[in-house]
Amino acid sequence: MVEIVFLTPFITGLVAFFLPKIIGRFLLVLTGAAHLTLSFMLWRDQPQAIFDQYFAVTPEGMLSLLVISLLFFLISIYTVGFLKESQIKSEGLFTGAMLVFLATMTMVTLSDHIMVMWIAIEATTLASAPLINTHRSTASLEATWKYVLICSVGIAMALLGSVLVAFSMGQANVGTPISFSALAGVAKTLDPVWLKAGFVFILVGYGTKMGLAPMHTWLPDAHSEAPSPASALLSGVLLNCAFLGIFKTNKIMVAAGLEDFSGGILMVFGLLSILAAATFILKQNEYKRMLAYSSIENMGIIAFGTGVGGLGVYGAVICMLHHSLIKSSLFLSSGNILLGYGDRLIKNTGNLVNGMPRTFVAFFAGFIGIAGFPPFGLFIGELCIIVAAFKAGFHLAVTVFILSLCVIFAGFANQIMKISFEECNTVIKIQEKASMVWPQYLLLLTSLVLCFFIPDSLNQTISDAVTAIGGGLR
Amino acid sequence: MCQFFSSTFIILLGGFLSLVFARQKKFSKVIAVLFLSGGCLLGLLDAAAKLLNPAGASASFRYLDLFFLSFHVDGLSAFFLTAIFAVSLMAAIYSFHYMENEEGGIKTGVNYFFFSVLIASMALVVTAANILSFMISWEMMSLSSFFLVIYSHESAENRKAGYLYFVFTHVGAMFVLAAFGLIYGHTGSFEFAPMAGVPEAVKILIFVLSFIGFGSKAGVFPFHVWLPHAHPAAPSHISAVMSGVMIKTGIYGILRIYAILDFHTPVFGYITLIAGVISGILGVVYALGQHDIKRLLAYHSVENIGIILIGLGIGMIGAATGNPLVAVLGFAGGILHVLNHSVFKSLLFMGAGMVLHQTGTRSIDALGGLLKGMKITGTTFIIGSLAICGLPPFNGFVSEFFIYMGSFKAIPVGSISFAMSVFAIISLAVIGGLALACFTKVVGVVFQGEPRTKAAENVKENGLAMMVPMGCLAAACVIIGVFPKVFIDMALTAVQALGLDYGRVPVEPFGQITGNITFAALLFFVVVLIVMGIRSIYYKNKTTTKSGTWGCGFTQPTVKMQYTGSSYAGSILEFFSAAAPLSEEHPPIKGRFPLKTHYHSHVNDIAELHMKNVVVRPVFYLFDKLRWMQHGDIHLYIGYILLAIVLLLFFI
Amino acid sequence: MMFNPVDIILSFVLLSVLFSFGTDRVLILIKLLGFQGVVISIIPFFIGHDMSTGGTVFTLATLVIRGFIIPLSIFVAIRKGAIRRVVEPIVGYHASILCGLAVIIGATYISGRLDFGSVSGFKLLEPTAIALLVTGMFLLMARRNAIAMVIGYIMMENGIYLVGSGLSVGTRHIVEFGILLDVLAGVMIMAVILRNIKQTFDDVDTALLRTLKD
Amino acid sequence: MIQSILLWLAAILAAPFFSGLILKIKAFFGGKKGPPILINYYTLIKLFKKGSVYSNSTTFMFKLGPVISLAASVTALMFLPIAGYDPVFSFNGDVIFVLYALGLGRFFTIAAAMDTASPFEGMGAAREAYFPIICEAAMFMILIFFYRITGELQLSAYFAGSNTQSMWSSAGAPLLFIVISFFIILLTENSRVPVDDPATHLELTMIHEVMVLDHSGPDFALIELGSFCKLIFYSTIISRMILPFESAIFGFPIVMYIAGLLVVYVAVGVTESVTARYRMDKVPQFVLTSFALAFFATIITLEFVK
Repeated sequence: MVEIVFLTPFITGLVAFFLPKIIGRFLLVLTGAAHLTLSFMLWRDQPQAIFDQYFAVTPEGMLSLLVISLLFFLISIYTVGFLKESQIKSEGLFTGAMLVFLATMTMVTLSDHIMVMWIAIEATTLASAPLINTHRSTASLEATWKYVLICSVGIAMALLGSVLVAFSMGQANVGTPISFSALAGVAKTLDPVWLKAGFVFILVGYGTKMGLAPMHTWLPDAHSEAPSPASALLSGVLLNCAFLGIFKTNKIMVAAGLEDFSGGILMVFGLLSILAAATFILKQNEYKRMLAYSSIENMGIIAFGTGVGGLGVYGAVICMLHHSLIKSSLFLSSGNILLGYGDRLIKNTGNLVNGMPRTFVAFFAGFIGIAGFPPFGLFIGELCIIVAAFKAGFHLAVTVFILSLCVIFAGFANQIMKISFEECNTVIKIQEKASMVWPQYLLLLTSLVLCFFIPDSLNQTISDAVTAIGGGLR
Repeated sequence: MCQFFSSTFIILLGGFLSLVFARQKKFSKVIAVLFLSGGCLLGLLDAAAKLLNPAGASASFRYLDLFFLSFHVDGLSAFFLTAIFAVSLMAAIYSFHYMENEEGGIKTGVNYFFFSVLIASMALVVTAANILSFMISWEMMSLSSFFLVIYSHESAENRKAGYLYFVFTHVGAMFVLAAFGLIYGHTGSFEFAPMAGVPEAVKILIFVLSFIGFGSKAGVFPFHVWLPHAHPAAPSHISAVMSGVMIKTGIYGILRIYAILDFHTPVFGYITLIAGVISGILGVVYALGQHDIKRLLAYHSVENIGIILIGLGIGMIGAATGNPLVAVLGFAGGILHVLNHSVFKSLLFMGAGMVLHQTGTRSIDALGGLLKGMKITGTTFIIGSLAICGLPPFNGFVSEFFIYMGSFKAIPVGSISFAMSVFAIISLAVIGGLALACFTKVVGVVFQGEPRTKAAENVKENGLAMMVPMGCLAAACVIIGVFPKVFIDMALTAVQALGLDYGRVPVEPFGQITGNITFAALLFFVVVLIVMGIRSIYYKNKTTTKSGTWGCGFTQPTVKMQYTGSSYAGSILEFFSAAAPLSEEHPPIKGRFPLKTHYHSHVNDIAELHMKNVVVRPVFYLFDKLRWMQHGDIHLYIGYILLAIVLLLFFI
Repeated sequence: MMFNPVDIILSFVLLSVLFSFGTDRVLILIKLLGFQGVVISIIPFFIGHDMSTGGTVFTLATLVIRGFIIPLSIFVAIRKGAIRRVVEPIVGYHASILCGLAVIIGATYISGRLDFGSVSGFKLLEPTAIALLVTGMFLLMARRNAIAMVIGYIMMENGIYLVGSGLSVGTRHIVEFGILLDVLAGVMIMAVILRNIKQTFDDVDTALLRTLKD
Repeated sequence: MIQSILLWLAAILAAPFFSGLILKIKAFFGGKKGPPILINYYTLIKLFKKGSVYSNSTTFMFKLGPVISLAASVTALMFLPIAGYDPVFSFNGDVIFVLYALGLGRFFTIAAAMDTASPFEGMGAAREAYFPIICEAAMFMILIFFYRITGELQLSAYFAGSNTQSMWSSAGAPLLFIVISFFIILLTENSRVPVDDPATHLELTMIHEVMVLDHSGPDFALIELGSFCKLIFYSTIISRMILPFESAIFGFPIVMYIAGLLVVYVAVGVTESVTARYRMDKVPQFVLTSFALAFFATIITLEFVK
């Protein structure tokens, strides 16, 4: 019964292509709700998949699935308001693509077979391409072009990597299916050289999709050109999906006793991404691009934490969770700002606090969260990662990590202060409807609650996911 | 512990309710003030009780199934709690009338909300007993105070202040986190437990890191840059709390780390003492050059933090060289000065707030003659000034006296500590003299003489809720100054919490010292009374007439002729021009009968100057060099992917 | 064995690789693409997989898609918006040919180093696969013409497919078919984008697509 | 105890006389007859008889100024051993208290001056606030020196009984520097030439005199008395330092003490007669020399006292 979770949105998506606006919007929210309930049921009683050699319910996948469906539901509510305000030519395409996108991402989280995982991730690229090109402007076209081409090339590398990993099974155990779980089982017998090679290709491939520097180049363009709900989905959950691929592969590496190799590489890419983010956040002049770079930063943090291991992995998972919640809320708020001021440039915005007070609350709170302040959960994640890095003795790495975080914060805060408080005499073009601020509030509230209280069942899932690659408090 | 938590809960609840009822402005304000002051009072009683008969208390909560949030109250925490709750109580009462002519109920509600969060988080910071609870409350404190700093964000100046503060506090927190990370790395536990098997080099590194981190909160010299911007920006009751107690949490952090490290090396002492001396002298020098009364007070916080650090440094040296008396004198003096400074500094900020509230200006040279209109404000402000100058019989003198005693006792210890204590004593003397100059300037120019502008003319003071706290604090200055015994005992209780393994500190010598102080103070009062008596005898049935000031033969004196604050401080600043470059700007006088000209002077803070050149510019340069990476050419983007793979394949 | 058909056709593929380096015509590139597609998809017939009916069907489907549908879709895209059919090179043609030779030699060398040889009995299989991969990469990085880049991407895919089938990774046909469908869809979407680009800029020179940067 | 109190009173009462002596000396150098030796008493009595005129700008601070400054200096005298006899009161650390009490007096004098809104008095106040900063540094340097030698922190430990003699025996050479630097401090703190010229007639150049321009009648008398006491406080210390001799003969210490005082006051008078006032911006260097001397002395004591 697992497959139904991604089949539902797939079918509704195909239908939505041909539906008139109003029904399409309705269908969007409806599917979001249905998907949410379905994934909760899936989480409650973890059933066998029908095609169980391809699909399985894994803790880390479950975690991202929950995030995906919660985010999608709230975003779909926002989207209704958003579509009313903004005039999009082919709305049917937009809604349909959103739903298919959801379907593909769900498939990623549920797929256990290494090749199926690849198929799903490539599918997410294809499904999200139309979303980025919604505005039909030259810029959005260019963004789409870069997104599709770079990601496809990158993911092709991941395919090669998967092939190599499969090859590393050698003649020894031909019988075993090439599913992550099975591979992790026989990891010790795998040929380390081919495994390493496969990991490298997979890391670079899915890293491209995840936005690790230096393969991140498509990300700021795509995220800033896409309409805000789409950007929220892209950086909120799509990146997690890509990370999931790396995470599962890393699981195999750990099982094969190669965690030093994989961890080192992950940390290097993490640091590179954080540095890249710092470089471009410092003097950024478009707020959506800034948010995109901040996503790169957080992906870097997550990769770093995963590489550090131990408590760091816990931190990474926590970061992944909260980054999705907070960053998507930030993108939604930025959508309001874009509609309100009609301009992407920071210097043409300002005085948000009086202009759009309710958006301001969401936006600034989101910034606080993304900057790693309590009471938002990212704080705990970063703390765990830093502390774990010190414990593992990566002093130089963690120094770079901390310093670049400081630089990023300085740049980020500067821009946010400008947007929020600088004098500005633009007349706000929209009035803030409840449907366009409450989703953000709910997202932030979730993050706030999860910072102080995580229900035991969820906690169980998290710790399962973490211990799978040797994480946890040790 | 229960009482403590309930008090913090009441405070938070008050803030929350005032936000909920923000629409009914009056109501929300009443609720907020009631809850805040009530909670503070409760907490104050609890903390004081814990101090007077020492009893540790601790609580611990499971957190995310993986960690604990644990809190513990020992002597040190209790002492800081006393200061925090006392000042916050006063500030809360004060705010009732201070916030009255604020437009917009929402803003008031927001202000009270963050105010309550600030108080609560400060209280939690000083009771936190493991890394997680400490960092969470620490960051909450920074965050709430940031929002209070940008409370009036309409002026670009305040926005700059808020930004500076935000960045500094976050970077500082990162340093603290790094120190904690090192601790966790070596102990493997989140709890604040004495660290046995940690190598000493690491301990020194931890101390330095945390000293930078906490120093940036406390306003130690090179890291104080945010302070003179942020404190004037906030509303006065907030400035009182921030300058009075919030920056002290930095001191608390340093002490706590010192206690955790449990490693007595003179190096800590030298670091602390030198940092203290530098911040002390430069702080007061910069203060002397300010034209904005709240900025001036803010710089005096830097100075007093310096004095506190001098005391602690002496104490650390004593502890390291095995001189219990020196150690305890130094620590007790420093810790007591924490309380004293929080008392008189909040008093002074409240006075400045009253002046701002009634005249609408913070510029010293625009004021004058306020003492006639504002009897209570003026008198309490003068008492505060005397106290901050460390003059007897006020509280500032007591702590400085202890620090002096400690430093003198440290003279025979050894050659380096001799140099250190000479350093400490002379700088204390110089600081005292400069502070006296600075506050005679403030009192003389703001409260005495004749009003210099329209704003200062026939000003009255009103708002009972604003005057009562000032009265209480002024009374506290005198009481601590004359009867310091009980407060010294409190400080000693705090010192014992540092775990200097001296067991129970011998109280007798300190009892003697406090006795002497009390005696001297009373003696002085007696003499003053006698002299007054004589004077009144001689003035009995004499004619005293009023007339204009003697203009030394000049017949049309105007208020413009009065000595301004700038000229008052000018010659002293000249003496320190190396450390405080003075930039002046005045057009040359032209023609035989020059009509109008102006003069503007500004004292440059060398730390601020160098922060720009040494830190900000290089960072920008470095990252600008990297910006070509995102050039927009897809071919090279794909090249990056290939490059990454090829490079990685080498490592297989 | 003396007469080894696989190695012979693979040598043709290598030749086509060399061609694709040298040519300045999009059309020729497309034809080469089709040829390579056909060749690599018939390889499985020769490698001793179990040629069940399902396998046969699948292989034929692959042949159709790789050999005809994909090239045609691009061809159609060109037709639709009569695109100038010259690949604007960043690296000149002669240099490109030299690169091609270097690539082939390098590929042979590398595949000699990593001994896939044990898996499949064909000497040229792995060199060709690697050569295709690198050629794809080369076209992606060294041709300003968007179509040439897409073709490069497809060549890369072909290479990977060849590696996969060469290493005889025991995946189910259904999975491989899924992969194939993904590639197809990707190419379709790229074709659509190409058309959009053509319509907006009425050119497919990627030099026009460099506005988004920091 | 009783005799200490008597001595204390005596010192206060004798203070005006000695100050008068200075005037005499200056007159002598000027080849004039000069005012009567008891001139200060006459002035005080006259002032006490008069009423006062207060400026409209002034507040209670103006009236408080004289009181506190006088109270400060007489309190200071209470802790000072006069003629080597025990002081009235004494406790460990009283030196610090005394110095800070004098500081308190200064605060109120300045405040009283600022109260009048007169530009000249403000000018004087600024200088009064400036120079003593360096003086205090020098004072504490001297204190460190004394502490090095005696290991005590009270005036009685330095100047009572045979303590001063033992200081000479343990660290004679450095003590010479100390005496000189202390004399400089005396000149500065009591605003004598070459720092300040009490006899000048141009308010612009005054320090102490200009600050009390507006005081009149008994208030002014209190101020005068206060400054006399302050002067005798410092001179007592120096006189004890230069003539620390002890003997069983009755009254010998008193004689020694008076002799010392005479020397100091004559020295002051002579300095005032033979030197001119420094330019205001030269004064800090002058005061710094005293600090330098004290510092130097302390450093060499490191060698003397091990």
